[in-house]
Amino acid sequence: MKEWARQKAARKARIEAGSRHARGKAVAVTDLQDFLEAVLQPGDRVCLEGDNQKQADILAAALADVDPAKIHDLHMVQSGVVLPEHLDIFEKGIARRLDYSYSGPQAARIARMLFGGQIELGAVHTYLELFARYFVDLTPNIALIAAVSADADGNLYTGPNTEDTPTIVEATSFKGGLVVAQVKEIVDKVPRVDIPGDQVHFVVAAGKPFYVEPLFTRDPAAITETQILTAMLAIKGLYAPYGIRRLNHGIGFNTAAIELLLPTYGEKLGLRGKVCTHWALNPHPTLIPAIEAGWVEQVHCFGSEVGMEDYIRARSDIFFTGPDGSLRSNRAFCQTAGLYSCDMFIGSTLQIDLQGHSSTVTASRIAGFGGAPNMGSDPRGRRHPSEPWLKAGAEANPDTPAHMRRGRKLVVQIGETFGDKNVPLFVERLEALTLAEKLKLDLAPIMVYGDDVTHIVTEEGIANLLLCRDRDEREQAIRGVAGYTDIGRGRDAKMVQQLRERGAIRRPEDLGIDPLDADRRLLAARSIKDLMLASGALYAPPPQFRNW
Amino acid sequence: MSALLTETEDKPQTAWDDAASWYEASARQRVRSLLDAGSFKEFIGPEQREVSPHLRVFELPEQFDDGMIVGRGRLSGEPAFIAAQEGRFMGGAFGEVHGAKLTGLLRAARYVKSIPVLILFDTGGVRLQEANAGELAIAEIMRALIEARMAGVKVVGLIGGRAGCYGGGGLIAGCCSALAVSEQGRISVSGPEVIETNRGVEEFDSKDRALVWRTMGGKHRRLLGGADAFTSDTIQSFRDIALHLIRSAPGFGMDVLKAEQARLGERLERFSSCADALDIWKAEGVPDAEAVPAMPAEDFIAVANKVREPRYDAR
Amino acid sequence: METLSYRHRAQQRMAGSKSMAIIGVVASGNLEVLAERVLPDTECQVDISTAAEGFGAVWEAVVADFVERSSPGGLKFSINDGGARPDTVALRLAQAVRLIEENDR
Amino acid sequence: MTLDDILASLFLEGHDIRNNDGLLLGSGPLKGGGRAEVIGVADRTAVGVDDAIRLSGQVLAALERGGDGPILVLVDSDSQRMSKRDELLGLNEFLAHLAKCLIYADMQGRHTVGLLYGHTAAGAFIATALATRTLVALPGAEPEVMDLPSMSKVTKLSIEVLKEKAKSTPVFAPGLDNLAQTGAVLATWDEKISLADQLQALLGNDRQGGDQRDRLGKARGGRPKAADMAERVYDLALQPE
Repeated sequence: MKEWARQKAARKARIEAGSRHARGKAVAVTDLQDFLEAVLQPGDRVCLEGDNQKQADILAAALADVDPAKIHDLHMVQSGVVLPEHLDIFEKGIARRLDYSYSGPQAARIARMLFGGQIELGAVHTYLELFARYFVDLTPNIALIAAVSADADGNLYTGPNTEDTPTIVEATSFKGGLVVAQVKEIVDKVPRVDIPGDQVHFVVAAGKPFYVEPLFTRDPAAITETQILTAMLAIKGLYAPYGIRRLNHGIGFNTAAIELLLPTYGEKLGLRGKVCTHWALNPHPTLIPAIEAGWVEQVHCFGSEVGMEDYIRARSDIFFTGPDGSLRSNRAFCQTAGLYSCDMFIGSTLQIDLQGHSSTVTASRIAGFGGAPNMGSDPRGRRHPSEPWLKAGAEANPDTPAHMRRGRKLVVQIGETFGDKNVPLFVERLEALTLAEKLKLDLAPIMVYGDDVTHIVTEEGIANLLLCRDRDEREQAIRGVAGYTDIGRGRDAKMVQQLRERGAIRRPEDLGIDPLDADRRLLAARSIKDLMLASGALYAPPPQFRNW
Repeated sequence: MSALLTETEDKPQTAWDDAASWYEASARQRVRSLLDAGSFKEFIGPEQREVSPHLRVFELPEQFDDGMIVGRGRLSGEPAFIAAQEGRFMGGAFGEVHGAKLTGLLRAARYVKSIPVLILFDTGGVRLQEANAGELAIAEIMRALIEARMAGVKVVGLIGGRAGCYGGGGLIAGCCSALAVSEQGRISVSGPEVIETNRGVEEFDSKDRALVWRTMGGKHRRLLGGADAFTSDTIQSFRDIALHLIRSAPGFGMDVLKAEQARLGERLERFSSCADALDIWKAEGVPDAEAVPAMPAEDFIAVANKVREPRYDAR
Repeated sequence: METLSYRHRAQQRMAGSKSMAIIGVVASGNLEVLAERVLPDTECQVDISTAAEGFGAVWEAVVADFVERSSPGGLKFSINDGGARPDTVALRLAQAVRLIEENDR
Repeated sequence: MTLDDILASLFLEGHDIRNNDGLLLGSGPLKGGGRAEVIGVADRTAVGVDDAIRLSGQVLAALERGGDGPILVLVDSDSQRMSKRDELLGLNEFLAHLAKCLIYADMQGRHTVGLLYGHTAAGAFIATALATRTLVALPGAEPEVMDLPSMSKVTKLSIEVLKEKAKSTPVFAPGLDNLAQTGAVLATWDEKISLADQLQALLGNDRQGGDQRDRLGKARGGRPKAADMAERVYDLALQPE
């Protein structure tokens, strides 16, 4: 007779093996290594929770300590490869195969290990893709997750950094997998139930909070005049004419500058209430002045941000919060929101080629994608209209009848023509291609494909690629805002002039912007302390960002 | 253009200049905005190109004023000599030309007697590439400063720039008739990294920025008596406080030195065993000492004035 | 260190009566520009001393564009550069011109 | 020369100078009559708040006692004491106060003479030896602003490169000769001759008015521009508005 519940039986066996190292659901930190060796099996598909923000750091360290003779050939399926331990397990032979999405701080090491063949790479995903595959062909056998606290039944409170946890648990627990959570402490009653206890099989009280990286904090003190100029161009040349109300921002200084110009420059342009009202965005501290000035109606978040907890709690009209008052974030939902209900994504990148393809990959660093390609793409499944979406669609396809015309999401790349150390933003050939050849990848790691990009903003102006009718025009529009880079100096001056007359290129003077007005005094906050004060002392920045 | 765009003027308002940040301003902007409009006359301006003769040896770019601006102008109608360091050029450090300009200014002030000197500090200390000249320049400035004070000149130091007031700059500041400092302004001899390098991270964690500020920052200096006045970070408030200090600063002589000896001695007696600035503030009776770092300038000034009156006779 | 010098014909004399203006600071990624009204009305010159070597072609392009846009006749610009990016260079040159155009306050 | 040798050679008739944990305090009779007050730092001691205030107290006490004898400042110190506690308590004020007392004493007619007989550096150097009217040194003295390894770290140049550069310019490298060329050190005494005689000769010289160190640095080629710059600013400042 055919067995139809082998997965459940397997989970039962794992729970029994694990229980020998636990008291009820509680596992002591000191027993963690033995525990993991008991519940894991060679070849298991494992999700070790970690993204660009929160980390199940105690579980990661314990996993890196298991005996490779007992536990080996694991297949890691996780959002972030961020902690050193995430790669140590490959070096030690505990894990072999990797499907992931993002690797910020480990970008250089992961590249070396891929070149060295120490990691068998499945694919580099976007967040949504990886989440999707959790439910189709990459379902974890074991999920090692992180929460703030648990009760004796295993009910979990994830606090403001809920992020990936519900998605991982959903996929694992309902498909016969085992869920192990690290928490700071076990309490009598959790402030709110983010993950019901019957989906959680074991809990480790780590005695300290899980690690969170303040990735979305940008110090206004570091914003340059050129970044202010690009921000002015974006506000006056894109936000205003398209009337962008629903949007997502990247994490760079250019978009931080936009956030800080809304209450000053944006106010003077009379844009309050007309743009930037609804966001899919982490709680950026640089958004505080705009929120306080009444620009923002609501914000849904992928994750939280260190130090913003009290501010969010006090602004529940703006943020999504639980009955306990703290933020409820959810990466899968917010990514979906960013993809389907935002009319604009704007962010910066490291390299853009002549067709507008962009990549953050350099030959020696593989940072992965995270959610940027989800945000920075036009969702073909979208059906609801909005003014900016329709306007962009009309610019792209003026000849298609209106009722049959798809709209377009605005996907904007913003940056200075030269980056750090005078490295040009614009290149003839992306280093991502070199990398793909070296690693024999089927796909080059392109962050945003050129056909999704609608605009490129630099200090020299805005290129509107929607108005470009062919490859040549597209190339010249890009050269036309590429400044003094080799790409920029290689422009066809006459063609650039024609594009400018058509509005496919708009210079600061075409928009009535004097570059000399790009002054730091335009920033609504010029320091982290200004942000703290603007928040009514509710924002508590992390120590490395303080200067008081 | 879109219908969404209303016809508003979008040039930055010049009225913001009053609220312009001292910390963010260049040395030239500080000088121009601090003094009465149009009154500044520079001595040996950048067009003279009197650059450092030593930076070339190190393949380093020069600045036409060597990071030190000196001249005269008017403050509320009254004449004033002024010197300002550019904290972003070589960290505002003292080199040969940089220092000599201030020396010359102080020597002139001593001769004139009646015109006060404002020193807008913004310095990491001695410029290493010309370390001997810089060290000596500081010694010469200190002597010229004290001689000027003996002659009756008020010398007021203003501290609130990016580089703070470190190394020999801290010693010169300690010679001034009076000092005003903002929160951002740090006064110290050894910098955080120097202490950490020499004594280890257990002694001083230079990356703990809250620690750096509460040990060396403007609020602590004001509460300790190392600065006479605390000011918010606007050029206007620095101007106001400079005017006040020129009027209230003491002369110089044996009485002042004896009073300073007593003031510093008393400080050692009271706070010698304090391990942290917080302990000092608590010992001084600051209510809610933990709240001091985050406190807005106005609130802090009120607290500081209650706890410790400035002692103008002991510097 | 590298020194560069460019001389151009200018369309017209730069407006204003100021004889000198200075803007910027020599720091990493920044520069100072000293503008002096010392040349005949139809000439202008830009002298550069830079810490970043090998960017001659970029400087030449930045200066040529600047002269075309601003027509700074009669002005000599002296630049001390700490490795600024071209956009910063262009911004400082434009700021220097605006300063020297201003009437004395 | 050891400290005892130096003191014996300076004060032939004996003295009451004591070494208190690295601080020298006392006085001694001069060969030509009168007494010299002596303060100083010995044994390469770092100068912190506690040290500085004792030294300044001694200077002030000497002034209160009156008289017109010189004040001798003997220096073999470390740099300023680099610690959290010293900075917390306002080391800059203590060092400045010490310098002020010395400068003031000199202006009151008490010739201040620095004698650099060992090491000194940075803030301690400024607050002691460099705050005197006349600074002399003994052979082997090692004044420095910053040591070459630290300088190498900051300038990102190798020690070899720095040493090479030091040959062409005295302006940055540590050492007595380099400091002397910039005008900081007036003269290096001869160890073989009685220090008392050399001190007497120095005190007997007419004291020129004003701080002469920048002119000395120019004459010796170590500081080509300082004296002229100061003088030009001085002249400009004295012109009518």
